[in-house]
Amino acid sequence: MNSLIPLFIIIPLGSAFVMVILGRFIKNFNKFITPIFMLSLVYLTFHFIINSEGSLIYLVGGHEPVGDVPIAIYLVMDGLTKLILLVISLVGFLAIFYSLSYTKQYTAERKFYVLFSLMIAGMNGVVISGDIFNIFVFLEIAALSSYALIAFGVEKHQLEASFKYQVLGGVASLVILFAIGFIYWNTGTLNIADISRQLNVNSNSLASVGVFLKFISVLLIAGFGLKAAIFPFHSWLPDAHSSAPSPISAMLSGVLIKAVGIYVIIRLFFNMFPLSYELSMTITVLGTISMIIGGLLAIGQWDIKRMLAYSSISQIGYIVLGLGIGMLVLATGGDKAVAALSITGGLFHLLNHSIFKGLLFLSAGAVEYRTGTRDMRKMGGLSEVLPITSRTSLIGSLAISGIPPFNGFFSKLIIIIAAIQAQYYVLAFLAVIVSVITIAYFMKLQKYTFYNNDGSKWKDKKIKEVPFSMSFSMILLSILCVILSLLVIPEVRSVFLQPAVDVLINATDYSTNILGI
Amino acid sequence: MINLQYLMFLPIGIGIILFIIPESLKPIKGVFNLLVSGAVLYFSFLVFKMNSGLLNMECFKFPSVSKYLIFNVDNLSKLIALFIGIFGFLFALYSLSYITKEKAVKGYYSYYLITLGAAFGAVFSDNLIIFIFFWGILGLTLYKLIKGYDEESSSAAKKTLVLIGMSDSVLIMGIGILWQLAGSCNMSEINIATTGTLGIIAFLALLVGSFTKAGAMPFHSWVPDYVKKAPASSSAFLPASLDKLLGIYFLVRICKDIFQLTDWATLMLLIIGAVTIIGAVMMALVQHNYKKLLGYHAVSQVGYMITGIALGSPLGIAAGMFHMINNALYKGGLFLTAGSVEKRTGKDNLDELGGLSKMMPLTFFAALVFALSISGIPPFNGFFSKWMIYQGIIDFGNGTGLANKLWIVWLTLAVLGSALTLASFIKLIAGIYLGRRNKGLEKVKEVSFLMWLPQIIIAIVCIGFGIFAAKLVIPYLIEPVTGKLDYVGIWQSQSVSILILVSIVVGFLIYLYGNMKNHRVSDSFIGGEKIQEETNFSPLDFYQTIKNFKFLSFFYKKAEKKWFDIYDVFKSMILWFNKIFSLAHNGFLPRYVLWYVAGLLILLIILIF
Amino acid sequence: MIIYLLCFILFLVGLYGVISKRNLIKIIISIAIMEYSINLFFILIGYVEGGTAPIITKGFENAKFVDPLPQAMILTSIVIGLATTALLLAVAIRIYQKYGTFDINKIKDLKG
Amino acid sequence: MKGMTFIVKKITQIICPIIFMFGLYIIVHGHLSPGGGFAGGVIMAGAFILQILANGKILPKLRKEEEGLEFMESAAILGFLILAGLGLLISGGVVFFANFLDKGELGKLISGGFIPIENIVIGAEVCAAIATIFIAMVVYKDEEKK
Repeated sequence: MNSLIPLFIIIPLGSAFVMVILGRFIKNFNKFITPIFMLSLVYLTFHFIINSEGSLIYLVGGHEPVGDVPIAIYLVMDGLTKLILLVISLVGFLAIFYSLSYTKQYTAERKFYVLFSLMIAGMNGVVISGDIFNIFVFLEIAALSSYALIAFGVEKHQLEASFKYQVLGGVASLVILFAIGFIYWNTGTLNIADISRQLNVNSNSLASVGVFLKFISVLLIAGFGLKAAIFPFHSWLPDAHSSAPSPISAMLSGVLIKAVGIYVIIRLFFNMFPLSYELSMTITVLGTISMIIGGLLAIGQWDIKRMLAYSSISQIGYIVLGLGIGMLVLATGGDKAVAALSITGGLFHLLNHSIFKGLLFLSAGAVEYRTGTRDMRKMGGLSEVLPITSRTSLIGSLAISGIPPFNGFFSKLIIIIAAIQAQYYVLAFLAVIVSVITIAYFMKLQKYTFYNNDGSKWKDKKIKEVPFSMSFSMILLSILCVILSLLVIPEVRSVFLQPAVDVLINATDYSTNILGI
Repeated sequence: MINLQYLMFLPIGIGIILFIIPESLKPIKGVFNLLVSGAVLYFSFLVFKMNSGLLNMECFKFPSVSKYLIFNVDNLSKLIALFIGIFGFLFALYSLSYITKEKAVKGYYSYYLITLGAAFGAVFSDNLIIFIFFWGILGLTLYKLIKGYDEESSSAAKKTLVLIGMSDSVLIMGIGILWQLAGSCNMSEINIATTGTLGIIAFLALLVGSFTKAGAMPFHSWVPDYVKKAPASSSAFLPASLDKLLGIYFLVRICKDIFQLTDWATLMLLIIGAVTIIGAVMMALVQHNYKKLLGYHAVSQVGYMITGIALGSPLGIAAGMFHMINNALYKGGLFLTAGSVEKRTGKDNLDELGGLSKMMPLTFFAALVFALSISGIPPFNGFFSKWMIYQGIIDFGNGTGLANKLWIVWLTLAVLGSALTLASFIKLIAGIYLGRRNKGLEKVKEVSFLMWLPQIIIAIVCIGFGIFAAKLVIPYLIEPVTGKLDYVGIWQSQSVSILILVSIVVGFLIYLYGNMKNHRVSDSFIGGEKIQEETNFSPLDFYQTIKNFKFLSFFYKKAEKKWFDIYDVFKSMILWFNKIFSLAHNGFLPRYVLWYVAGLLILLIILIF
Repeated sequence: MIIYLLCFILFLVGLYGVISKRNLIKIIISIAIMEYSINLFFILIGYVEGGTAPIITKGFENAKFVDPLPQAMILTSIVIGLATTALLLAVAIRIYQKYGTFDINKIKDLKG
Repeated sequence: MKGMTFIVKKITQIICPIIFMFGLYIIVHGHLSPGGGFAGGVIMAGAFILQILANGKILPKLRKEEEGLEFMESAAILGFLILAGLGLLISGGVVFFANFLDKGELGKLISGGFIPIENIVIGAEVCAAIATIFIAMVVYKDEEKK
């Protein structure tokens, strides 16, 4: 038991409510405290990544298992958790640092930071919890605060987007709850490890009957698929992510859909359910379709943030494709090395995507902050007046398009090669096509936003570069875009990515590790 | 070994450091650039002298990376590297005084040096993963070496990166399949036949990569657009010389080392080569923008190289490679002269130019040499390499396959292409340098020393390569790569050159003799009227008729509608899909919920029943 | 079994409401109905035939209790539902301020 | 908005303390009988809401009330976290949410360790939260009229 584990929930949750109380009396208290606690989370994450190995377990309340039955709420810290926590805290820190200047336009600035902290608490909770019902509860905390954050500017479109997201998200949450009810009904436990054991060991109980399993799985795919914006559950994302305040868009697209969507899906389908070919195929196919549809929809957009939002759908599809191929290979008993390669690609792309999509949304926010519009047709020539923003945005675009030496290139490379090695040639081909489409629409973004004319329109308006806190975050993220490509080196990868991959590859070891049986 | 590392990482490192120096200190950056490219040239000479072999580089503390860092120093890569070094230096010299304009590209010198280093990396790397890494960086720098200051230039930049990125993605897939098939991704260890679906796909994917870089049809369409708007030094540096060197280098690797060509592959390559020669040159004939004209020629010449390499015989490959080197020389030179003209006149349309030969004699001389070289006039280098290609095709006709039996077709098309090239270069030379001077060109001066020097050097090299081709150039440069060559025909380039020289001297003497008699000089008699501006025909008008020729006009019209541009074809297809999907997202919440429920039900139905 | 089915039908009623109703408030109510059906379902799965409330008092230490865990979960889910509904209503009121209508047909500015 | 009729006001006056007391009772007996923090808190909030409905709203006062409630809510949650954290401290920095108090005798009011205290905190939090939500909506509605 490592007593630092619950800090991931305590720190953001506690700070959120401290901020409500003290922020009222001390000016700029919230702005001061939020980056600090995010930084402490970054530190904690690195502490765990570097100093710990294997799965750490924390029993809340200290209730030891009675016989075989785990009764405490389990907090689990294994490789996969660490990776997602890294994503959350890193992007979260930079997004909040960016917000310091960005939120000056809002009257209720204080509450922004409170909601943000709650969202972080929710995501950390989802990732760290080893208990399916707690995942649901934390997911709702994260989702509720994100609903509120999307509507934070109380503008027309923000409200509309928030409402749509809430209705769809509400339905999805209920579907998830329904599935949890079924799981509890049939296995009598909520602990993921214990459920996994029940499904694998007691193979002749009702719980492991194929139809039942598939039913639950479909419900869970539909529920968490909506949070992850997988086709056909993606329809809320372009509205919500494009309307939200930009740092929040960065958090939603960069982190939230992964922490509460992708992470839970892979955690449940690798570690909880016995791997099955049909389900893996379903997930892979859904990922592929959303990859294509997202790309095709993004290319026609003129709203800069809406294009980025559709691109998120497409890139999520990429991630799911990588992970899904790994799942397929494992399910069909193929070569574990190929599965590892594929999962590495998927997780690597997940990490990369959070960085560059965060960067792109922040850059788009900077453009909007200075020009007051999101329509690319009204921009052009901005590279003359916003040099830093234009460069960071270019780096983000190149990284997401998979141009070396940026990180996106390597994850794309790994995914495509893994798809070929697993002999899913069609999927590899589709991934190639989508990567071409990705380049096309990001070049469109670059062209219409930053080039296309000599920018005299903006020079006349005396537009300046964005304030320090905004440019700092963007520069740091663009540096990360380059540095993260070092993760392709196996020695570096073994610290950051390999533990996460191992958790997924040795899928059935999860329950034995957690329960110790 | 250490030279090799310098070659790759010195320019890249300095290039990154140059980002820090502010843009206002451009001359200093230029000098740095020149020094580094000079050093690189020196190192490339050293590497050229090195023994061949595979080198394995150590990468700090990462043994697993060192496994991939294998560099193949063989005669082919050494040759290419030497020329990259030469061109890098010459164009750096030219850039020094060329890149001072207002519209100069930001970070030009940084990207220039990164390009140089990445090009060496791509040439030497044996491992395909490392290769694609460097290869991709070249696409990025290509994008950054053009400045998007208006609609057209930003479109060109966008199109370029999209097409290059497309080829890179396809290349990744090809490399993946190769890895799967051969179990290794070291070029030196792979040798598979182009049979079986996977082998064919891998072959085609690799070809796409090489063709897009080199600018062969149907992936050529970025070249004319790019060169039209990019600074001339960028055009000369990348699309005209380095991209050709690299693209054809990779094609040679594909055809010679990685794959064993089968009949259909040869046939396909020959068809692509022939189509590229003719198609691009036909487009070039009707251009009015001289940079775009040069761009189409840059495409057209690739056809010869592909044809040569497709033949598969040592002679063919040697011809292709020699043509590649020659092409890089004269095409790079042509872009430099174009840049000089543009810098001095500020115009890029042939209709607005003319009669510059008196004001810019050195540029004119260089341009003339390059134009004659590219048109394949003896004794210039272009002639010799084309002659070698014809030899190769004739030799190829002895074979038994379908492609071999069609040798006469390839030969005809190649010769026809050469003739058309000459036709279009007469237009260029006449349009810019000869003919009547247009208004507003009175104050044009010769360009500065730094700019004409590289042009003249390249022009002299062109002549030298032509004259001493068989004796010196081929044996020292090409034959180490391909092995000893047997020519079918005989071409004594020195004696022919002497004959030509003698005839030129004699002709000049006759001209002088004619001029010595004092003729009465007066205007031609045209019915007593004064000469009007309109009566002076522009040489360009002759070319208008081509466009209106019945059979060809069909193709030209389609080309204007961008039917042959793979980029625009796919763009309209994808936008069509986009429109359909966009209509589905109509913002109506109940519909979205319905999708959700429908998706859930469909999944249930598929999985459970 | 029939009671589970009824519970499921309640869920479908809510879903029908979300899909077919055009009024924002009605949509919110439909979501609430779905929520209650799920809550009901949870209570049902925790039920043990002849069980009593799971409160250990004197004399009932070893009685037959219904499963307390679903009840705890329900309590949580009710709280979450409360928060969701409150936020939805707040946003709905704001939407009414901006768009001047509760009709979902007219609230579709974001599309494409 | 004016309040309702005199009868309603009077009855509310009488009934509200009783409702409030009932809520408190439920909270305090949370570990012994059905109910607990959440249910009791809602009932207590009901008393507040009833007051506002009957007596009408005076906006400035309500806003102040809202701020106070917000404070109370956050303080309650912090209290909850601190209680949990105290468990962490007392158990030697190991167990979060450790029940560090004496568990007492079964069925007595003072038993169950720190569960009753947590219940009280939760009750305060829920009461404050629901009242806040209600007041917030009332304030919204009024803003709209302006």
